[in-house]
Amino acid sequence: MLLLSAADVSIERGERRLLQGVDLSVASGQVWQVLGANGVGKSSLLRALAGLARFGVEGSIARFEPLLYLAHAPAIKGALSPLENLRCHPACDITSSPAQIALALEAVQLGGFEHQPVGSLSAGQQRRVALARLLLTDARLWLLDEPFTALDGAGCDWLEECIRGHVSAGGAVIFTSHQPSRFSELQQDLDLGSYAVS
Amino acid sequence: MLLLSAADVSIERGERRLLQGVDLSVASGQVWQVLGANGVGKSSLLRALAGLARFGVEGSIARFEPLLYLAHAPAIKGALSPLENLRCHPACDITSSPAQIALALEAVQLGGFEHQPVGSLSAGQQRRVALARLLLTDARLWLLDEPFTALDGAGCDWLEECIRGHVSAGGAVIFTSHQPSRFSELQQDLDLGSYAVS
Amino acid sequence: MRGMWAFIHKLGSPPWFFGFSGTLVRWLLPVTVLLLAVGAYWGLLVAPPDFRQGNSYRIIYIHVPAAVVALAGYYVMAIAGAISLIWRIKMADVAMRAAAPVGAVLTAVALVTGAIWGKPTWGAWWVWDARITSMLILLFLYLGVVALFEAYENKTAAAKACAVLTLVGTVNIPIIYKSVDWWYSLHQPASLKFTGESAIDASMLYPLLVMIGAFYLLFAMSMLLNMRAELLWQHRNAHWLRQRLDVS
Amino acid sequence: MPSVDRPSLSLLAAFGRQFRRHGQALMASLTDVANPLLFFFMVVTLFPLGLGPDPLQLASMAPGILWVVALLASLMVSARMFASDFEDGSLEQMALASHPLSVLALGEVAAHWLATGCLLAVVSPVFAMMLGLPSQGLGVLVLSLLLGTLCLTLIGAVGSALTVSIRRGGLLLSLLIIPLNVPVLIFGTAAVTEAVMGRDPSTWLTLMGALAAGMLALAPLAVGAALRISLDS
Amino acid sequence: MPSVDRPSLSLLAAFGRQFRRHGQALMASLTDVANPLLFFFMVVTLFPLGLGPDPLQLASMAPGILWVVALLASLMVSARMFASDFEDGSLEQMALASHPLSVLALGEVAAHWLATGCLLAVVSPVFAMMLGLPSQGLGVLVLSLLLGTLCLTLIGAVGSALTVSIRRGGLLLSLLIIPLNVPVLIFGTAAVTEAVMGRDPSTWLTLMGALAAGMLALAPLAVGAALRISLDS
Ligand code: HEM
Ligand SMILES: Nc1ncnc2c1ncn2[C@@H]1O[C@H](COP(=O)(O)OP(=O)(O)OP(=O)(O)O)[C@@H](O)[C@H]1O
Ligand SMILES: Nc1ncnc2c1ncn2[C@@H]1O[C@H](COP(=O)(O)OP(=O)(O)OP(=O)(O)O)[C@@H](O)[C@H]1O
Ligand SMILES: [Mg+2]
Ligand SMILES: [Mg+2]
Repeated sequence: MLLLSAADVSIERGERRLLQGVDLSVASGQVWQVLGANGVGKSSLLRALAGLARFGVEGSIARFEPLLYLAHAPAIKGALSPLENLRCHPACDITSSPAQIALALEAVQLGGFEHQPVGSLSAGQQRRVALARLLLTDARLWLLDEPFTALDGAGCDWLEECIRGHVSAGGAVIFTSHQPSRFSELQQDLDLGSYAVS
Repeated sequence: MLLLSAADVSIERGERRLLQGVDLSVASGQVWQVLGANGVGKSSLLRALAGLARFGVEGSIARFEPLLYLAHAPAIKGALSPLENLRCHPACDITSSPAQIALALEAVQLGGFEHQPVGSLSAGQQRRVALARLLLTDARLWLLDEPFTALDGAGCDWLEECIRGHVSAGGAVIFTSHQPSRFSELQQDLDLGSYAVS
Repeated sequence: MRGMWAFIHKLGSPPWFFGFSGTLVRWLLPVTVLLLAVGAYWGLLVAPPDFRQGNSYRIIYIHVPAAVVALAGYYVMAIAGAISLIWRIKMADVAMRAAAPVGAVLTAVALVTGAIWGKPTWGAWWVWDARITSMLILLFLYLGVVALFEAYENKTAAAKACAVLTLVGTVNIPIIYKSVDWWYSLHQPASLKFTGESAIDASMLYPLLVMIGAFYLLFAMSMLLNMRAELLWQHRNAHWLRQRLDVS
Repeated sequence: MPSVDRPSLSLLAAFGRQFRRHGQALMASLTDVANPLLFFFMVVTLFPLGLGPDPLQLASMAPGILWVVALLASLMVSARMFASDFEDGSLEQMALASHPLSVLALGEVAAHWLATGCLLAVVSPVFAMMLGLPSQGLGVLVLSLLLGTLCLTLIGAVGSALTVSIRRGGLLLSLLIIPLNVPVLIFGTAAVTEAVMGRDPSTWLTLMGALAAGMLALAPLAVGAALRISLDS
Repeated sequence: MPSVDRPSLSLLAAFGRQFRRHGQALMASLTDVANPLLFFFMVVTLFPLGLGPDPLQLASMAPGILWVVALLASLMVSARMFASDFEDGSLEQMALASHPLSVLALGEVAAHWLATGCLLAVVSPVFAMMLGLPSQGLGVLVLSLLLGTLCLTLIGAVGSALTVSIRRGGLLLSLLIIPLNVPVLIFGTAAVTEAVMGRDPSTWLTLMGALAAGMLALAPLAVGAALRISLDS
């Protein structure tokens, strides 16, 4: 099943055209890694695919909603605990009970930190709070902007497993990362270098 | 020459003891990578080594000052341009002229972005603004908390070169990273797992 | 002189202080209760009614002691704060932390009893008199210290922050009080007089003095008890405390 | 493409979550409820210190003083109402939710209003009595503050939504809010003054009620649209 | 261990850099500069609305009104004086600089004062004339506001430094600093009132000058100490 299709997308930011003629169609069961140097426009493309950017975006984008989008900024409030943060997530897509949320936090190795303000957790732990949402959502299309950032080895392995599980259940994932590819057999690459406007 | 020596350091945060009995001495020419899982206390240790944390830190730490410390938070103002940010860096250790700063920005591939507000740069580009400081300081001891985050391949290579150059000129670097080690022959590892208080 | 330094040094050691304060409280408690009982009985039942205000004046036996001790309390707190910052004695942190809520409560008591008293005597709950206003400001100063301490998660940092605040406050307090006095005298005096013209009669004064003494002791005792509670919490894992609690 | 069928949050529940999220962030502990109260208390104290302690003069100024304090509180709050949501990426997530952005934003606005305007209105009789406002004005004061701070918060939310992404030049947009705030202040002080003088304040209260109702209908839409524009710039 | 010998920034240059950094960041977000002014403007227009347009009464209260409003405006500004520095890690870097933290912080405070208090003092005659303050009070008003807002900003800086690391501490700041601001308010209104009445305001101005000088000596130390504590919590 096609979950996202983008045709001839071009992106402009701050009077400068970044990308031109990007074509992409993502079917369920696929993992796409968006590649490219710093500043080439990966995050801008992801925002456009999620439907957050309209000004400066041309071309046609159709997507299967609801989707899950995880940006550089994790949408997590430092003053709230992990439990509260997930319970009242601003995307309003988590319908799980507190017990289920606590289980998800357990899964990302945050057992025991459920009630501590997120602001006093370590960088990787904060990232894990944001990622725990992956276990609680039922969105089929995931757009993840550098999800492996700040995670330790075990955390990266967990995320890899999580993504593999999601696509094998019929979902699809588009993610950006500067690290070497992890999903060799599943994965398809979208190298933005070839669409960049110099 | 010894640039940092820490003996029997223990660290407590939020009523919880994280690390105990950490010993470390760093001489010029050395590169130390601090290893450990998320939340083990790497950033807390770096802050203590830099002299930023006193409450909850026990043991003796002596360091060669001035040092350069780069935290998770990059100390960069989004409303200012890269040039302005480096010109008036809060650590006040950059005495270079604007032309030299522009050269450093060129070296981190930010030529052309000197006058754009940093807030509108990409994640990796913002990181590069913070890293450009490495080219402008004359501190001999560098404490870098996950400096490779958000950098693309070329950026990581540049940073590796930069660190190699620094230690071969008699400096020393302590850094944290979850990525595989890059300085195999030079590098020494400090695995905090063995000092962690369970 | 050396004896005094030795004493101060001992005061700074938690185990010694814990024992010392325990003995002190054991002695203070009966004396305070006795004084309070005597003062209350004397003031509320024995002393004659005021010829103009009738029995309503008897509230001074709470109002005045509370006000007087609340003012003195700030200086205790400020001195503790200064010691904590300058000589870095941890016990001073504990003392400062212990004084603030007691002082705040006493100030609040003075304000509330004053307001209750003001309604029958002045016909208003509140007037903007210099002394009353400065009492209100004192309440804010106390509450500031309490709130700042509560707001910090790290209690060592909290104590240091409060010490900085009280120190800045101490430098300012004389200025604040003087300025409020000037503020009042700059404008026309209010039509209501704060203190009665007639000098207070001895039969009313003595019980008042007893009550003031009792409130001083009450303040000291509350502070000591607060300090002991804080020490118990801080050193809940310490060896000396375990030992002491097992013994007693 | 069509949306998948799933058991989803009702609109009201989504509003409630947003309200809770922000409410919790605002006042997770008791100190945080006490803080706005103390703030009002202290600011009210400043006026007699500045204007002199004459009771008659103070009483005549009381409505104006209380309204200024309400305005200040709403201004302080709305200055950063959506700022932290914008910075930490929450706003993007709200925009992606399947519920209208305006409803979610209204949840936050409601939490803000409860913590400031509503609270101020409820405790305002204490301050009014300290300033010597005649007691026949108290009821109208509370009512007008309830309605008025609702308007102020909603207007502030629109302004905040418009300016949240702007690094340079928020001046123009802030200027747009002022003309909207002035009627609230005029109606509010007029109502209280009339009541104190023993006249019927219902005209002013009705006007204010109408304003609040209009704002309640209009402002969420404006906030939603403004937030989308801000996200997209 | 000893410090390495190198050509380093003079203390004054370091102060200047901090000043520039913050001044630029402030100017870049014009709202921060405009808001106190706008607030001032709104409140000053509100008072005639709330008090009735009697010019004599207004004129007699003008000093008090202007001073209270100046105090509130400075409160709004100091609420976030070091907040962004704390969040983005600049404060840590300042603490590591080889120059005293208090001097660097003073650079920021100076930028803040110029952008708000000083600006307010300079434009205050316009507002004073709107309220009908007799013209013989204008000079003293400006002078007292210049000195007074300096005190207010310095006290605000201490409060801001103490509360910057507190996650839920928005209004706590006002609790800490308003009581300390009382003398400034009283001296300021007294000076202007005396001048308007044709008497000599120099006693009050001297007092205020002494206060400002004392603050200038004391506050930077307190700010430095408080910032270090905040960083360490
Ligand atoms: C909320 C209102 C009030 C406050 C905050 C207040 C505050 C104070 C304070 C601080 C003192 C101690 C002064 C010192 O030790 O120098 C005091 C003493 C006293 N107050 Fe009040 N007061 C209030 C209302 C009243 C009222 C309504 C009365 C009676 C009409 C009153 C009568 C007295 C008397 C007789 C003293 C004894 C000390 C003296 O005469 O100076 N107070 N009050
Ligand atoms: N202010 C605080 N209050 C309470 N606990 C804290 C505070 N700051 C940090 N911690 C705890 O200290 C631990 C170590 O944090 P630190 O940031 O040093 O980890 P780290 O090793 O750098 O992890 P990461 O790889 O995720 O960056 C974490 O478990 C965190 O919860
Ligand atoms: N608001 C804006 N105004 C002007 N230019 C912008 C704005 N936002 C982004 N840009 C520019 O768009 C380009 C692409 O940014 P984007 O964040 O998409 O890069 P990226 O590929 O995600 O890089 P990274 O790997 O560093 O995350 C950058 O050069 C940046 O300067
Ligand atoms: Mg990116
Ligand atoms: Mg870390």
